[in-house]
Amino acid sequence: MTLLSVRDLTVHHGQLRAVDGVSLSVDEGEVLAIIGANGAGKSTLLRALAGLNAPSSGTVELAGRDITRMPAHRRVVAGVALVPEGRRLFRSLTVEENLLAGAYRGRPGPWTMAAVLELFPWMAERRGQNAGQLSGGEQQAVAIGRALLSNPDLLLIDELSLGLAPVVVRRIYEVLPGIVGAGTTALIVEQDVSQAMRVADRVHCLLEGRSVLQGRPAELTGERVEHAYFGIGAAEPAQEGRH
Amino acid sequence: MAPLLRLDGVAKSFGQVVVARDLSLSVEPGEALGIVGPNGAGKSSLFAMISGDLRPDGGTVWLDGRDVTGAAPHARTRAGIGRTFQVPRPFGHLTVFENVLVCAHQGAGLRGRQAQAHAMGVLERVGLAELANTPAGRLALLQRKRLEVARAVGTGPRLLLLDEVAGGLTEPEVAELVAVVRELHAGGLGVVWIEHVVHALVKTVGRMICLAGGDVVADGEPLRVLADQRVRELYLGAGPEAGAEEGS
Amino acid sequence: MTISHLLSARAARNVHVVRATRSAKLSAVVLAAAAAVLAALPFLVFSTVTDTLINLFVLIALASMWNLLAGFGGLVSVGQQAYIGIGAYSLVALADLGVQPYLAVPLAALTCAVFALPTSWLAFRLRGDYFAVGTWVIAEVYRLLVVRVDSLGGASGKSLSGLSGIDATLRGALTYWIALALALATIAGCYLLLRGRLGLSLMAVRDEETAAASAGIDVRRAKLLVYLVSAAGCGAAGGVITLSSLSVNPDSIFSVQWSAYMIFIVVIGGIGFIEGPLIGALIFFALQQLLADFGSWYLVLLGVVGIVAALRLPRGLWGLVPGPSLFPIGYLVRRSDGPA
Amino acid sequence: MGWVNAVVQGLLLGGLYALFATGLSLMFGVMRIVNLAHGDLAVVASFLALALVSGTGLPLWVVIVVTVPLFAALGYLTQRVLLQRSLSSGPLATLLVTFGLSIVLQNVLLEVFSADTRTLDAGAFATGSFEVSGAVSVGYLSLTTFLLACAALAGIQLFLSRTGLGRMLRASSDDPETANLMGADSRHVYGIATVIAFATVALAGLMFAIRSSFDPAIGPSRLIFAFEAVVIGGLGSLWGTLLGGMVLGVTQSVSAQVDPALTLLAGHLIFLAVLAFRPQGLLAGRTA
Repeated sequence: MTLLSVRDLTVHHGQLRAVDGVSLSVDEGEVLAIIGANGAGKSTLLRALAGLNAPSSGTVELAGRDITRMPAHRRVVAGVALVPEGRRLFRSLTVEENLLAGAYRGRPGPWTMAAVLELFPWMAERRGQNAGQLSGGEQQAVAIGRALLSNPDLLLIDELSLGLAPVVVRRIYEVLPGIVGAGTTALIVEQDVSQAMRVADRVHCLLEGRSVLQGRPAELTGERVEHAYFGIGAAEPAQEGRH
Repeated sequence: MAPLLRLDGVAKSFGQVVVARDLSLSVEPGEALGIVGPNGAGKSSLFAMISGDLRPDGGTVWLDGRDVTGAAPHARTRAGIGRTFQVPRPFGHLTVFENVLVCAHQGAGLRGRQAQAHAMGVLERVGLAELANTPAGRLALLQRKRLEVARAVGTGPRLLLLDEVAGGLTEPEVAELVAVVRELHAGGLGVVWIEHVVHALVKTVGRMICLAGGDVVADGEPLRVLADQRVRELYLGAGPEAGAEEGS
Repeated sequence: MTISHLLSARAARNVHVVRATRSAKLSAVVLAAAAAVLAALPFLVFSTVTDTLINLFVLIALASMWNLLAGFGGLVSVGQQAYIGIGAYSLVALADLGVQPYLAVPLAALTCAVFALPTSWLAFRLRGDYFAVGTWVIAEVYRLLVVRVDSLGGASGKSLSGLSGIDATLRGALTYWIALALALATIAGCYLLLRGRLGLSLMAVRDEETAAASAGIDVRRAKLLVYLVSAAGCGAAGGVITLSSLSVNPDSIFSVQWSAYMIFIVVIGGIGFIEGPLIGALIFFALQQLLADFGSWYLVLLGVVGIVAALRLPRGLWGLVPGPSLFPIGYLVRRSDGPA
Repeated sequence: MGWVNAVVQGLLLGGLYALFATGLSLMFGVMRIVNLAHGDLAVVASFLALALVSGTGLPLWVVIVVTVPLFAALGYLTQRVLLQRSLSSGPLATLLVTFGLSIVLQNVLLEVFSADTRTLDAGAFATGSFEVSGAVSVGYLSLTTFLLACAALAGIQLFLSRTGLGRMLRASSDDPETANLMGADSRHVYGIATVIAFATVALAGLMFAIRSSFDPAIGPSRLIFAFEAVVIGGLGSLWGTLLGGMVLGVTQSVSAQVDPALTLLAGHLIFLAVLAFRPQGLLAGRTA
């Protein structure tokens, strides 16, 4: 069943058309990865889905319900959570308080503090520490835990591996199946194409705000992805890629 | 002769995130250097340390054999470093012409007619002359990117720092931009260009480095750097190959 | 430098840059005529009229200075009364030393600039809103220090000496002219300052501070200069206020009410426009005259108007006016071969 | 000698300053608003209590119990109607709106109550004191005020650290957009911050009114005390504000011992000294 359905979404950043008529859909329990170079509009797309950037046109539906104009704080209640770019932990709050902030709305679901601490066991010992003192990878884990505690149906993760050491990235990706297995659908933005191809059920490639290529990793050749990523000879796959 | 720009053991980290780890590199007068690397590799921080917006934790920045590590951004501009911003930062209430003129005044130290002629010449070169009287706040993205280049050149630099000026542009626009940068470079200007649009770099620079995790991973001829296996893995991820394997 | 020569040679031939439009020349003529009429007023009308107008001129001068500071320097101060007070007391002190009070006005301005230099070192450590309140505390400190100086009259203030020999009518007219000259000088000063290379830098700093530094602008120095000029202007205004009232009282001359006046005039008129303080001062002055009988209610109204203006008219009344500026400070590029 | 006594009195007064400054600090921390009408709000509370006491004849403690929640409700309303709008009209707008509010409040009070100096009469309680030792005697009022201030601060601290809404207030102060992503409606969070600010400012205003005389124009100078306490202590830290209030109180009290005319000046000079040599405040804020 389709959980998220985005049609012809256009988002402006001032005068810049950061997202340009993107359509996509995500089924329940699926992992969709968005790839693309810097400035391709991936983050803006995710922010628009979370309700932080208002789209200029197009619609966003969550489980059949139109949420295009819903403010961010109400989307949390509706079941959307975003792990924002750069983690954005609350620096003056402790690890535990950051996690609790995610549970602010008290949406029911499988994710409890105990469940998150089971997912990331190291957090239990360091729950009293200020979030500012964590390393990048630890911050990313707390940010994911924080988002999970809102018990989302749809988890959006922006730049999951940005600035993290490969070993940390691997560890974080190891928990992804557990998250999806618990009934959460995930839409991740990933700049590391190989990672995206490994973990995602489907991949969307954005170029200059437009969706230029999409499909299952098994169906996509390296050449096509590379071309879509850099926009070299982009016209041909773009036609196939769009709905 | 001293190199135009030399970084000597520059280090910088934000908390646990290292953006420069004992980084050393130099740019000869009139050389064009391209910098590639994945997001978060420290490219923009490197620029900020060259232009003076960011103070390194350790190491030295030399310009023309002069230590400028502690110099303020405006002083470095006057000493010959012109930079663009990745996200354009126009002076919104000033016209396009005034945006460049103020750089000619304060950066290049020109006055009166001379400054005006210089500013106008720069605008002609980057293709903004028609928009000279338009308030910069009303420009579209491509024009803003051009204005960034125009302002940097307007300061009369000997070293031009370009930060992803081709991002978000269409192919013909990128080609136009490449032509502009090539001409400026041909006129004797040193260029350091951070860019994700790799083919634009390949057409322009004579040397390329790849940064990752605050380290120089590869340094040399652009095509050779791009062919480097480590660069491909870091920069593109091993993605296409992995995808192809699974597909076949 | 070769690049510069290469580029400018290509462009220079068929381009020229103009600074003023025809409408601006017209407005210059109108303004000059208005100034001439105003200057002739003491010969034409009763002194009650000119005495009231002194008030208007002081408001124009103060508002222009605040506009320069906040609208062009980005320094939102609530403490400019420090310099009004220092200017006023400088005038009184200089008169005591035997300096002719009228000639002491520029010296009072200079004194304020001198005081502003060390003060800026402290005030510039605060940013944004905290700068605003910090400058206010500094003004309070100056008031409390002045009150402690017995030779300046302590808490009860002091009257101005050195004018007793002059006929009252002539004295009124001279004060009027000085006030008019001050208002014209602050407007002309702002215009010339902003029209020059420095003005362009200031506007760049106002729009984008980081990019301004990369353009080669010494941001701190630019702000300091604006702060000093504004302090000097407010000091001269403080001197004129004292010339008009013939005495100085620490509580009223260092009152935060002055800041309230300046801010409302500029906000209502239009912040960041040279015309703003002029329009705002006229409106403020008219309200003051119309509502004088209603006591404090006019200040209540003023507060409400200020709040509404801040919420609904971020560019003030002048921002609503279409068409060219009365004081062109920009550059207009004309190309003989293409569209202008 | 009165030095020890002066320090004790200063510390007690500092508690009141801290209570008074808390609202200013909180509104800045959460909304980045420097409320220039903060001092005037305290004065409005004083006059409101005065009018209630003389109008209804109710005992003072009842009036206090009525005024504080009334102000809290007024706070929520002010935020939603006035301040929220100014937040979206640019950085200068909040400053201008609160400054305009300050002018309006001062002059309405002036018209309604005249410029006369008033006091809120609390009878023998306000003047009574007990002796701790030979040199130190503590007024019942001073001590009550201090204890009340500490209780209020502790209550706020508990609210901020133990409740979900309180955490959201702190989270919003760190990063309002991400707090939004946690499901916090920023308008409501800001409303709550303003409620706390208005309630504490009313309580502090009433205490000021019992301690010393007031008039419609005294608000701005009171604002300066609050501002100084906040900056001396360090932005964004509740305990820093308490420390700042005490430093200010002790400075004023001790310098008054030297020369009563020095009271205000000494406080300002301490503030400027902190500004010059430790601009981040004595206890640097936890929000860097």
